[in-house]
Amino acid sequence: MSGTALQQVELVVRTIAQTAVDNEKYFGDLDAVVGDGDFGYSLARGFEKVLEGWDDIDRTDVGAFLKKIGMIVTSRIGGTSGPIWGTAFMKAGISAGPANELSGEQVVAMLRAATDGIKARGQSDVGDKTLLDALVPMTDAIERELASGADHAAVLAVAATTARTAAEATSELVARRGRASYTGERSRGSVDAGAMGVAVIVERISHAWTTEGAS
Amino acid sequence: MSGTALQQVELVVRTIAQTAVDNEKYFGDLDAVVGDGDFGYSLARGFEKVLEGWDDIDRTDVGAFLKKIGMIVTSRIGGTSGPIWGTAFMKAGISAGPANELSGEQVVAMLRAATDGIKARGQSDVGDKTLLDALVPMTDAIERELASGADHAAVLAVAATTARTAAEATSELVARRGRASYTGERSRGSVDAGAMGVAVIVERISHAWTTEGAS
Amino acid sequence: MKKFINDPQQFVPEMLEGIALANPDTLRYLPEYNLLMRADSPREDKVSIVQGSGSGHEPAHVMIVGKGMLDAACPGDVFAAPPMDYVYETTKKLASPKGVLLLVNNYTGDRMAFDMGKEMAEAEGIRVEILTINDDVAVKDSLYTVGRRGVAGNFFVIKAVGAASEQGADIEELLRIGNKVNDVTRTMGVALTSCTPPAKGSTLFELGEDEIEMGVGIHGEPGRKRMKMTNADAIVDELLEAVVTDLPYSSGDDVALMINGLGGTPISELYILYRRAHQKLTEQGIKVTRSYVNEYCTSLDMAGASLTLVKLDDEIDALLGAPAEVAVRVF
Amino acid sequence: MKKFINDPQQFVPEMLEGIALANPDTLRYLPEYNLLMRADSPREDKVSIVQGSGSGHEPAHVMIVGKGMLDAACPGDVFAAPPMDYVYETTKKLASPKGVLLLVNNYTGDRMAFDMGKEMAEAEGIRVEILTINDDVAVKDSLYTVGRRGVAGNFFVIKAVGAASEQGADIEELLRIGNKVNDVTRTMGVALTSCTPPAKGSTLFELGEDEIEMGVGIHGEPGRKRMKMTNADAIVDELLEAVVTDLPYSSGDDVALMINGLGGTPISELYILYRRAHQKLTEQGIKVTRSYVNEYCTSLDMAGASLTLVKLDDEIDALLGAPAEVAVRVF
Ligand SMILES: Nc1ncnc2c1ncn2[C@@H]1O[C@H](COP(=O)(O)OP(=O)(O)O)[C@@H](O)[C@H]1O
Ligand SMILES: Nc1ncnc2c1ncn2[C@@H]1O[C@H](COP(=O)(O)OP(=O)(O)O)[C@@H](O)[C@H]1O
Ligand SMILES: [Mg+2]
Ligand SMILES: [Mg+2]
Ligand SMILES: [Mg+2]
Ligand SMILES: [Mg+2]
Repeated sequence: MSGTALQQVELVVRTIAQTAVDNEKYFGDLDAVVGDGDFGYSLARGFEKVLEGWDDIDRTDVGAFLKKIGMIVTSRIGGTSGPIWGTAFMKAGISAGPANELSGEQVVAMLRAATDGIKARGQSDVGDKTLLDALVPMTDAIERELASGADHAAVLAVAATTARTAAEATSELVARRGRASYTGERSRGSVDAGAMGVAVIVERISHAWTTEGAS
Repeated sequence: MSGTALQQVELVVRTIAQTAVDNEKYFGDLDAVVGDGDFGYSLARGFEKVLEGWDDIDRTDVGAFLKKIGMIVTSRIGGTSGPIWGTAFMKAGISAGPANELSGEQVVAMLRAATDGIKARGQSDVGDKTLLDALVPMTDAIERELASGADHAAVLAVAATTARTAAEATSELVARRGRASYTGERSRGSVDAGAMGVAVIVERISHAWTTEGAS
Repeated sequence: MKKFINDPQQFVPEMLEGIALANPDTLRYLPEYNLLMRADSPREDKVSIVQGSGSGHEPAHVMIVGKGMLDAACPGDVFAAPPMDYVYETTKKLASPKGVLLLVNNYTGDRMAFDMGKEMAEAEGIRVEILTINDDVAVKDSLYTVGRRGVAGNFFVIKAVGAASEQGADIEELLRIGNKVNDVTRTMGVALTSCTPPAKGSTLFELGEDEIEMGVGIHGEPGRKRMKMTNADAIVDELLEAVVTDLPYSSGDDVALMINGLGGTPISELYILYRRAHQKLTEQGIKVTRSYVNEYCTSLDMAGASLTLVKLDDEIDALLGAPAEVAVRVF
Repeated sequence: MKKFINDPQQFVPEMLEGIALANPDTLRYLPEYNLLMRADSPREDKVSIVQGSGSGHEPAHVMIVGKGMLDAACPGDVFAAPPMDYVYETTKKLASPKGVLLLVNNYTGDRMAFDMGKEMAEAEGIRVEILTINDDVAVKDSLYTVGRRGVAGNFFVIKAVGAASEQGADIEELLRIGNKVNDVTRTMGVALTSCTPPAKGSTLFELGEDEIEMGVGIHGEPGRKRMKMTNADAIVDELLEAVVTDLPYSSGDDVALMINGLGGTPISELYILYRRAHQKLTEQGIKVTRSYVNEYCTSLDMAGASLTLVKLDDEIDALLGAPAEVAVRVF
């Protein structure tokens, strides 16, 4: 995909939103195993709102755009996911600032800002069996690939496989945060809904980047 | 079976009680089709009490014995069956009076007293799809057989087949009394629980009369 | 069957014991006769109000004994009228110089037990009257049936005579009031699932995954018709149509509206039904001035609900608004 | 799934509308924020008491808004904490010079939404405090969890601070009272069946015909262990052992005992549980002086129950006994 940085960010966000809406049932079923089954519903209802108001979102710059997304998500999504996902977008937006071009370093910084925001908001870290267990390894992989000079499509392809592998590996973990943590040892053996949601979304972004970029 | 009239009546009553206890589930299931499923439970709990107190029941004469049974049944059985079955025993006892011998006419008179008592208590009649639809044809058959000079065992055998045939025929009827009547036309197609209960009991009496009489 | 029970035969006694233990100051429990009564009844200056019926309809009627409601409950086993001598003994224990009023839901078994109990108590010089409740519109009254059933609407009859008796009304006056309330009260119910009597251990009837029973009775008796599951608004519309046209209730009427849960339906869903019923009635010019959304008369664990309307006048409204205190409560 | 619903996404709004329609004089409903509030709140002379949490626990907490209880409820969707801006807008609407007390059950989502809402409201000069409730003994508190959950015991915290705020207590005093009640309140629950969130349309987890889940959460989260179904007395003994030994409650204590139905269990069975719990406590010298047997905090249509104990002193006893009026009621 070519285009301005804003167009690229728009593609990413629209794909996230559309994937959340399309996977309402699947994400909900993942959350039902040791959680309360509403992860899919919460994300879908919130990102529906994002898509509904899509054309009216502030597009002054990448930062403003992402911050506005973060506000919609925080204010429309309930449960744990609202504050967690909203914080991620908000922090990424603040990190981007009034950018019109985004370097590889800036993208990585935005992703770090997002995951750090989640850690602070959720008082959680890698290994707690949350979406951080997909997001953080994925960010590491993106940083590595960009440093090695790979093009965007290649970077995203690696990000997608990394997120998928990492999400699947969460089934080895015992949950220490979120509702799943109440079940202790019994949370072992099933993947974390949030982490798997991230994997599915990144796969869709990787796919969209090449197909929609080509048009 | 030989023995005094009181011994004969005791055999009949004990067989009724034992059959009710043994068939709790079957009678309950019959009542569940268009009723509320408690016919078996109600009869079993009441006749359990009869068997529990069996040795202490007043045995001055047949009348006293049957009246006492009627009182236990009325006071211990809930639902519709308590008053209905209790009235039947009570009225049969009153009809028997201080008898020590029972002629065929007296037996028929006792049965008529019982069914008339049920009709009055339940404001019901033959054709309403109740136990009367087994009891009344059975009484008719007993009267016929006795008049024709058949012996007791033969009379009871005919009574049993008549009650069974009549009970099965209740499935053609629409209930007009009891809880089943609320379903109107939908009560057609299944037998009445009370009538079928009578049939099963009379079969057991007929069997007991020959086997236990032989001992 | 998964239920919180020990011995199914002890279902009713253990429940009654629980109610008594939770209300040691206000209730008295006599296990011999399944009798739960107010500790301060009978009173010289008050007609005793008693209701009996099968169990399985809780909180009716064993949990609504108390000030302004029943003086005593005389329950039978699950879905079975109490034996006659429970009625007789209860009536004797509650005997007041002003008399005993027996409230009976219109079922064959109950009527027979109460008629017989009344006769026996009268033979001992006790003044006894019977008031029969029959608010269920699902059953068409005709020569060929035993008449309409008494269902959740009995709450309003109890409330009204309970309040009036507290104010000193005599037994004729209570009969007048009770019959008056019964005459303006109509109910119809719907079942989403069957129910499981403890002693039976399995469901009373079968309903398909996509079926509901319209006009169901409170003992799991089948109702008017079996139909396809549909949404809450459509179900309310059908219940309301049957109930409203029966009395009929009409524009300008003030009514009490009750949405009663049948035991397995959460109160959240009851309010979804309430919403539609309230809106529809308002559209028809019928004003809901009293609302009752809770479980009042259940069928064990059945998922389902019933809708009751009571046409109000000043007298009924005041009696329904009078204070009362019973075992089923929030605080 | 057979439920009285229309559009599953309208489950919460339609329920709230029903509650508002049934209580036109006392409640006000603001659909934009799922906000249900007392018509006479906020008041100059009273701290506003607000609780928020996911829906699906009715009557908690949307049906206990009223005099002596909550000034407002701020519900999210079924089992989902309310979005942060609902909390923020609710806090603004309820702003009183004496402050707003937000009662939060201890779940990650709820805590985050309320923390964020509080920060935003404070930025506008509103005095806001948060009181966290965590009475569930099933979850062992440890460094590796997010701490104990708030479950049915929240009723007692609400009742106490609701009563105290009505009497004019300031916000520090309410924090003291609320924390004090929370500290002496313990709960554990058991599920006989799963529950069905309307939007999911199928059960949240599977329980075999002969299995129960001990220590279940109120969102269908699995509990301490899955075990074989057993009788009511054995179940009570296990719940009670866990609850009593946790505080611990001991001989000579006066307690409030709550048996809370989880939505699909009829009240008859709750009294069978109550009976055993009362008897066992009495044997241990623990005196039950207040009893609560009803649905307080449910999990949609789940069959099951929870047992709560509150250790009483004169202050708590008086607050629990103070008058209150809410939407969930009998009369
Ligand atoms: N403290 C936390 N920090 C980060 N992520 C978390 C935390 N708690 C839960 N999550 C993530 O949120 C997901 C569940 O989201 P959601 O269903 O909205 O939450 P809930 O229903 O438990 O409030 C989990 O699968 C996990 O990935
Ligand atoms: N009015 C009546 N007269 C005579 N028999 C009746 C009457 N009503 C019901 N029965 C009989 O009683 C049986 C049901 O008994 P039972 O289950 O104890 O009653 P219920 O549960 O309806 O009170 C019916 O099958 C029928 O044979
Ligand atoms: Mg969840
Ligand atoms: Mg029956
Ligand atoms: Mg019955
Ligand atoms: Mg949730």
